[in-house]
Amino acid sequence: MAEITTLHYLVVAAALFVLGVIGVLTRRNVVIVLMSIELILNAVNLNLVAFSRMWGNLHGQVFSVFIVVDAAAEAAVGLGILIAFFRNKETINVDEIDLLKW
Amino acid sequence: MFLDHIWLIPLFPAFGAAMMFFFGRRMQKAAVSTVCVGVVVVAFVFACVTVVEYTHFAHGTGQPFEKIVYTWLGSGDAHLSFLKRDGTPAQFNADFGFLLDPLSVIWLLFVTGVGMLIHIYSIGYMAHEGGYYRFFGYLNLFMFSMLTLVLANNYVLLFVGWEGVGLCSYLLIGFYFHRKSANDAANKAFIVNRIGDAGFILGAFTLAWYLGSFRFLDINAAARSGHYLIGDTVLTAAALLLFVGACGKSAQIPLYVWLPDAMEGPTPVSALIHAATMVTAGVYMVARSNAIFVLAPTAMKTVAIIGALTAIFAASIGLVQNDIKRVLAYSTVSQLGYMFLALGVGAFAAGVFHVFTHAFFKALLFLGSGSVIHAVSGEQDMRNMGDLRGRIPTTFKTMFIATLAIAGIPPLAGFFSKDEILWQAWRSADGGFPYLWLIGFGTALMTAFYMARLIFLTFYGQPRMSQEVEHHIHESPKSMTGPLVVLAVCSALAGFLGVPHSLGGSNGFEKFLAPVFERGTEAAIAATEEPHHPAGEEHRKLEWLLMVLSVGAAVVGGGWAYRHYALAGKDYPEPIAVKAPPLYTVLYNKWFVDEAYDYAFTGRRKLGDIRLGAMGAGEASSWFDAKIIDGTVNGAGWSTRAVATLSTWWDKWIIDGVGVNGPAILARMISYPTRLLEWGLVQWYALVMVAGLLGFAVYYVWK
Amino acid sequence: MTPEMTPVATPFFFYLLSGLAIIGGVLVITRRNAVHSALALIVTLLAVSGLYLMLYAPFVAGVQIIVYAGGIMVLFLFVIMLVNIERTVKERQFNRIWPAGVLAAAALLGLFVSVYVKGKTLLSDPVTGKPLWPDPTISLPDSSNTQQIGVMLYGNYMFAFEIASLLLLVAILGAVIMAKKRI
Amino acid sequence: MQSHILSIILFTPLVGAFVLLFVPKENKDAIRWIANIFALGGFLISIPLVPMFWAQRFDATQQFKFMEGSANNWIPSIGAGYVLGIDGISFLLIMLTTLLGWVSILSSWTAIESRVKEYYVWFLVLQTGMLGVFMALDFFLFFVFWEAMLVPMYLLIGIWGGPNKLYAAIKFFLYTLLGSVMMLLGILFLYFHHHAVTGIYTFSIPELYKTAPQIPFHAAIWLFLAFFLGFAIKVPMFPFHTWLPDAHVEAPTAGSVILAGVLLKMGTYGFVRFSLPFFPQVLSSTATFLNVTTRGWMIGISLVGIIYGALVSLMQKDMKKLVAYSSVSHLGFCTLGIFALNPAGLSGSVLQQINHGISTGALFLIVGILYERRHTREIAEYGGISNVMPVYATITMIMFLSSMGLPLLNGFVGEFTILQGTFTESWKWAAWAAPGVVLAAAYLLWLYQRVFFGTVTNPKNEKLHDLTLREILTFVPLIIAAFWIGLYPKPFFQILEQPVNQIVLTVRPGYPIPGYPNATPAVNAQAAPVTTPAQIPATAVTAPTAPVAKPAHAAAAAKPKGSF
Amino acid sequence: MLTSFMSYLGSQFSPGVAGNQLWALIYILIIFAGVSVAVIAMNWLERKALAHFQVRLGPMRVGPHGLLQPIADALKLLLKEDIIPAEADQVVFWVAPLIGLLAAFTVYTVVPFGPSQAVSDMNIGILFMLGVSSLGVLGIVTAGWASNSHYPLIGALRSSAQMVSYEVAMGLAVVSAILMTSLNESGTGTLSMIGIVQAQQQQGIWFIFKFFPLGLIAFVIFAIAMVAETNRAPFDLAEAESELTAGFHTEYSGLRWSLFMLAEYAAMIAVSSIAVTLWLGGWMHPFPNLLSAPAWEFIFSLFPALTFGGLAAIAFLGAARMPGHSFFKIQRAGLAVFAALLGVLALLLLVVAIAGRHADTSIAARFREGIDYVYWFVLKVAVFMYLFIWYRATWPRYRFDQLMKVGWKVMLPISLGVLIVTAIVGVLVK
Repeated sequence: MAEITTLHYLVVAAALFVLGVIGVLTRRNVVIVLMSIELILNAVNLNLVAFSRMWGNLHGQVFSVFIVVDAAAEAAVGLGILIAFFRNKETINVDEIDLLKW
Repeated sequence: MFLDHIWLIPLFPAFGAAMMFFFGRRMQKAAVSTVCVGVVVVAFVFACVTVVEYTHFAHGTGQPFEKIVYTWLGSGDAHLSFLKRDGTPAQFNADFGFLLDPLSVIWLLFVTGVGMLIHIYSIGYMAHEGGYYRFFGYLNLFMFSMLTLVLANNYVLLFVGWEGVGLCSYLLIGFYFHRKSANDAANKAFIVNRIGDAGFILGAFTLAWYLGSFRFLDINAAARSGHYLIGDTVLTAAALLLFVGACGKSAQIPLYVWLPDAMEGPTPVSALIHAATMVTAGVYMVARSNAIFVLAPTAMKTVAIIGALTAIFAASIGLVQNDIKRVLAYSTVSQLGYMFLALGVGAFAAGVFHVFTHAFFKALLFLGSGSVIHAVSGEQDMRNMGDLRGRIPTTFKTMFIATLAIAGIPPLAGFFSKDEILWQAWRSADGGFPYLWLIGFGTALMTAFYMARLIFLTFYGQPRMSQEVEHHIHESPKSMTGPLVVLAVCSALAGFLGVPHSLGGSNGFEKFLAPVFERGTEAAIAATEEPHHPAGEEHRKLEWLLMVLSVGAAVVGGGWAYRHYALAGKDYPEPIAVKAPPLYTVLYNKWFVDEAYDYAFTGRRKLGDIRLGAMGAGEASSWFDAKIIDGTVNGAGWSTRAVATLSTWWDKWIIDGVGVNGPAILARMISYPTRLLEWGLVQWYALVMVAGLLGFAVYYVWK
Repeated sequence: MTPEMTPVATPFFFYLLSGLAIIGGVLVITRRNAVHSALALIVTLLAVSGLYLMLYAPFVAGVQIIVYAGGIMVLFLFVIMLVNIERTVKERQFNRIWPAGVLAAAALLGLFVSVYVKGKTLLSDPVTGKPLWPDPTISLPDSSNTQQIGVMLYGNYMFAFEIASLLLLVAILGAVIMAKKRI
Repeated sequence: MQSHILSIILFTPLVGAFVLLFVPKENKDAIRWIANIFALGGFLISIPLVPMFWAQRFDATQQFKFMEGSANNWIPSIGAGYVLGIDGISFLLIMLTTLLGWVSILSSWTAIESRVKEYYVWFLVLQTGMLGVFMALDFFLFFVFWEAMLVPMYLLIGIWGGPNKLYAAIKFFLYTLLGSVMMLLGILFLYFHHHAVTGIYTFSIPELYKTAPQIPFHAAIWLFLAFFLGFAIKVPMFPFHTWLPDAHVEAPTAGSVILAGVLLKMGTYGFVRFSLPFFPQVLSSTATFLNVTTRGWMIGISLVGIIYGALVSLMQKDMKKLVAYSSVSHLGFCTLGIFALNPAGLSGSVLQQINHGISTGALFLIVGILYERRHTREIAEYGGISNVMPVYATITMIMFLSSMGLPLLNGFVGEFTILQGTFTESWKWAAWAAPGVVLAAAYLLWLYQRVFFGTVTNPKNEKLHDLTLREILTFVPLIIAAFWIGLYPKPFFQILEQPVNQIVLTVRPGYPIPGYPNATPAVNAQAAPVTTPAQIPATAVTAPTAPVAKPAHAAAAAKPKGSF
Repeated sequence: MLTSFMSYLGSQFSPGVAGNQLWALIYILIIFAGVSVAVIAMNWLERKALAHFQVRLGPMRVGPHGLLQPIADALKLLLKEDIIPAEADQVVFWVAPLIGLLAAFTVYTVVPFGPSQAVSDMNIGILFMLGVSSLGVLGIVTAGWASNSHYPLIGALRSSAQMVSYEVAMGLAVVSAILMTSLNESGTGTLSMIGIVQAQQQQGIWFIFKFFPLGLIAFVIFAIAMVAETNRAPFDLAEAESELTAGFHTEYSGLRWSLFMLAEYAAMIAVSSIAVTLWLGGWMHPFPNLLSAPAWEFIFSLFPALTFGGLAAIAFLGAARMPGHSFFKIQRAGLAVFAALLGVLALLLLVVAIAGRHADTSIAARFREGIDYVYWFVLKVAVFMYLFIWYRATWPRYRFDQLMKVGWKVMLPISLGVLIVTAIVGVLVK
């Protein structure tokens, strides 16, 4: 097998990213949408770490740590909202969540 | 050995007071008496031994003995200093130090001695009163303060005793604290004393500022060094300020008003504090500062005039009072006036001698009156007494001796001291009109009259008390009559300590005190004559003449009183009231001085609608504070709020209304069609976002 | 480290892990049942963590496992169980605009591919034309990776770090308040 | 060598507050115990400072002892540092603070029933703030503590106060804030001036000491006024005092104690620590406003404060208000002593601050005890209390006497020293202050008479119980301190000697103090000694100790107008 | 392969670090086998110990003193019908126990039985351990959910909530121990498990006694959190029979159930290993700084032999005291054989200890060292295991809200406080 270069990682990341985007844009289930967002974030993380490896410094890794923090916060708040919403509306479908529509 | 531990003398009574403070409530009356009287007896014995030792120490030179216990005020080295008037630094220092010289020896002896007798008397007198331990605790505290006062070696420590006796006087006058009049009297005593104290402390400051020390020995040395002229302005001011203090403590015009009211306290207190010891503190202090006073003739003259005026003024009031203790109180004020008269004319020794004799007979009179009051079940009004001489014989006999003494009948104590003062007053006029002597002479006349009136109204005439009271009359217990007898003996014999030269005596008293009153070089040169030179033959004749005159006055006064009161029945007439009713009213109301003070200084009485004096000023200040100063503060607050309200309105309608909401309304109208794009699916928005991102990226990658 | 160590980061592992990751990703967005999606996501995450290890980023890998797999995914599973309703499984899984979504994603993929094709030179040494990495001259000492990241976090990125902690705090409070029945 | 004792003392109360945060608020007794333990601990921890300081009390080589931290170590970019250090003046005030902090926390055991936890937390925070003010040697730090102290006090008054508490609290807060803002402006001016002179930005007080006196008079006078406003409101001096009665009347007992005992001292402390050494040029200038010099104005309003405060308190119907106004009077003495600008006046002033803390603190406790039993402070409601509460009456009497300046109790020592110092500057000032002493006796004794003497007229007063052991315990340290200072003030004078002389020499170079090297003879006009009427002969008589020919004549001849 | 096999012998490094996959595999096998045996032994020990706590005898029939009982149990479980509920989510139900088991066993890759007696020495060792052990939650959650039944679901929620909660306090306690590793000249701390033990070795003190009582407090917190983390008594409310009918594994039976049990016991050993590593000096013998003379080394190296000798003696005593009835004949023989085996083992260990008594690089010395390391480590872990049983026999069970309250309101603040104070003290000490 050929040597693994940065591009390989980038491609994997791109694939994960696109999968995430598809999930976000098409799924009705909010939980899965949120999971897709996690996918997107992971893709970005992968990119960052790969570049960090490429340039031989750690900035990318530090950033990826921040992104993990961000992901945790996002998941917590998002799921919190979801639970609050579910308690009121008995649904977790995205297209039924449109209370703030103008 | 005892001399070195002189500081223990005040500490004995202080120990008693502390015992009462901590344990008094739980102690039996007998224990209280044992402790409190015991410590005073110990103090007296200690004092006697100390004095004996002192005489050995001084060898008749009057050399002062000083014992410094510790540095009280000041940092104990030379670094905390103040600037003297001449710009040189002086150490800020006041020690807990004790000074023993002939002057303090005299005070030490009679304070402890008379104090001891009065303590013993109190055991009987207070036996049935509540607050027994409190009373004795206060008495002990008083003894402590008084001893500190007379033994202090500097003005500041003297001030400690000075304020201390004031405090104890306050506490003891207010002993019956549930009686409003007692409390008022106590407050009055303390506050009036405080005025004097303020003067005193300023005087002390002046001395320190001028001479660089608070210590008597330093000050005396400086004053006698000859650096300062007679009539030195600063020293005159200092002397006058000190005299203000003396006025307060020794009840001179204009600060005498507290003393008559002080009779609200228990009778032993009146005897101890308001006759024998505390009120003589002023005399002591002036005598102690004699080196300053001789350099300030103006101050001396003031002292003499105030003394003379007080003497006759108080005597005039005493003529018509009906309360037995009040008569004695005014008598005390009057006698104190005598003493200041003596001091003012430069006869310090004579003044001190009068203090000494007065201590015995006035204490005796008060204690006797206490015994009388005790006998007639607490009645104090002489109009309700009479014919007691057979029923309480010991009291009668002792009081009679005291009356003779105070009236100046030879050879009792009062005769010698009073005539010495009158003689010195005559001499001070130095050929001019002897108005001081004249006033003194008039006072002597009045003294004899009111004292005789007291005796006759009390012990002679017909019984005027109610049946029930009459039934209860009894002689006082031994613990009360014992001190009376001792004091009577002293009153009779004390005068022989200072028999003047003119009567063939040696005037040992004056000789003993001479080192204290020795004059400095400057003053000695300036003095027109040496007061202690043996009198010439002419003088002697004059002196005899004056003696005869004053004895005559005493006899006349007494006789006059005999005529009017000896047979007084119920509703007897007051001679003055009969002959000059307006004068009687004025005298009876004590020249309306209290009322005038209430109007002018305290403000307790309103003049119409206006309140003057301290309370008036207080009310005015309160009004000023609440309305003007606080009003300004609140006004600032209100105006801020008003401006704020205005700004709020402006903000709400103009800024927000026109400036902000206007464009918003406009935007809302414009935006209506655009809104249709947003149809509520989150993912649609995300899709738009992705599309935008794509467009953006495409533009950048392939631009 | 000893010189005799042999590289673990072989292409085989790379393809294995990336394959797992992508398969997991696909499963995430296609499963009807959210729990299955979550399990698939866990697989993806673990695989990505493995990729991090291959990239000599052990700390990030550890964090990935602890935070993502151990924390966030448990949270997801919790929520899924809390909002577990039979209805959603049987309902339509995709929204009305799903073709547009897929299209957009495809466009995105196209964009990426074209960018990679276009920018491949950027990843290579301009002189030799060899890829910049793996380059023996640039290597990370992985023994103290954690410490270095710590130093950077508390050094250069101190402010960001503090902000992140604040963000977490806000998120905690927000989540608690949001999820509490009665505040 | 850096010893951390100051930091330890400073933060002990804060640690207590922090610990209290973790105690459930229902657990009131535990909270009280913990707060008391930490307050007592704060006091006990400060006790080792006494021997440590005592050993160095004469050490003139360093102005501030126990220095901690260094300049600019906190926020280097603006030159702020965490610097602590004390001299004799702050040492005494710190000891007072820790003592009163303990006493007042002990006294609130039964007085506070609602929001116990918050109360104690705020109280302990307040304690740290106060200690910080006395310790800080950096203006930034000082200001932080100065302001940090306002908030807890505001809350103490505003939450646990009396019926009109909100008004009082807001008034207190805004009024003091006004002063502190002015002071902040002054601080910033000094800060930028220091930069202009040396090129260094620093808030360090010892550094600013060096540059501030170089500020030209026309600017310095405004700075002086800015600082003056800040401190005068805090003291409070005469026209700025109206927040004090309100705050005192509404504050809870312990709050009043701390307010009177410590907070007011911040103003006087500020004068001593800042106004005097920073602006000698203002105090020594002969420039006048309305024909009175700056120093004359200071003295004047102090005197007005003394008399005025005494007069107003004479007429109060509310006990607490009476005591509050008496504080105005007493603090008038303190400022009088400060602006006498000589060793006796200054050390007397500091001593009087301590005394005031002890005796007025005790007076507020006394009022608080009656208030707790009867929930009224109207004097007319009482009468004959000594029949039912003899121990209480005795203690009250002692504290009243201490407050009115009876010798052998603390008040006398302070007042005497102040008056002595003032007198040597000008007899008139002392003469004007003297009526204050008389009036003090008048209002206190009158109050005592109305409350304690007589028979019990109000039936509600018949069942009052006497002091409990805890209440007696709150008074014991104060009484001991009162007698100590009254009987043996020498240690206090020794502690104060060095800083006071140093300040006097800073303000009046050339002031002759034995044992202290005089500053260089006055060359420039600014450094000339303060000329008061009383001092003119000082220059006229050059060699007073060597009388050549009747120097008394010379002294008399040199009599200036305005003197005798 | 053989060279690879041989080349590792005498190496100072763990196989993972040395890059020797073969030895790594060998180690993995040894550890897997060892842990499994330990779990089985634990099973027997728990039943016996609990029985004796309750003054019963416990299993007595299968083998001498029931020694063979666990084997019988295992056989029973293997042969039991594997029931999968009809309504269950088949795949997830199947996968769940595997997740748990995987998580529990993966941890052992970094457990340092000795400086080189570990599968690998990751530089993020402790992080890895915490991370992987936290994956165990997933198994529980999925198991509970997949059962599609109420009790398992609630039990799973409770268990996992409990584990997640206590993980926080646990992590913070761990961090305070990690902080202590950085107290050397260069100030470099480490996350490596081996590094942590070596740090204790360098500082000459077990971290439990470091900054007394800070280390002790952190350790106690960890020890409590550890029990909660493994859902053991007194925190076993989510899976106790009397609470939620066995919680998440209610619907499991047979082999799958036994996998859960295996995972649970393995996790217990794993967390105990963490505790031992972080606070109790890992492989170090007691009083490392005081008793470090060669003579002491030798004495300590005799301990393994003595232990096994003691066990052999006990077993022998048991055999001797067995009733003389012919019914016990086989059992007596079995026990005697067992005792003999233990005795032989003890003898072997003694030989090794004496042969390797000189601290040179000979294989015998290294072998002796290795045995010492593993012995001490395992001994400490065994103490913890016994403590687990002891807790279970002694303490009453918590209620769920109490449990959460303790976790969040007591343990978390204390561990945070300990962390802060440790940091401050550490900085001050430096």
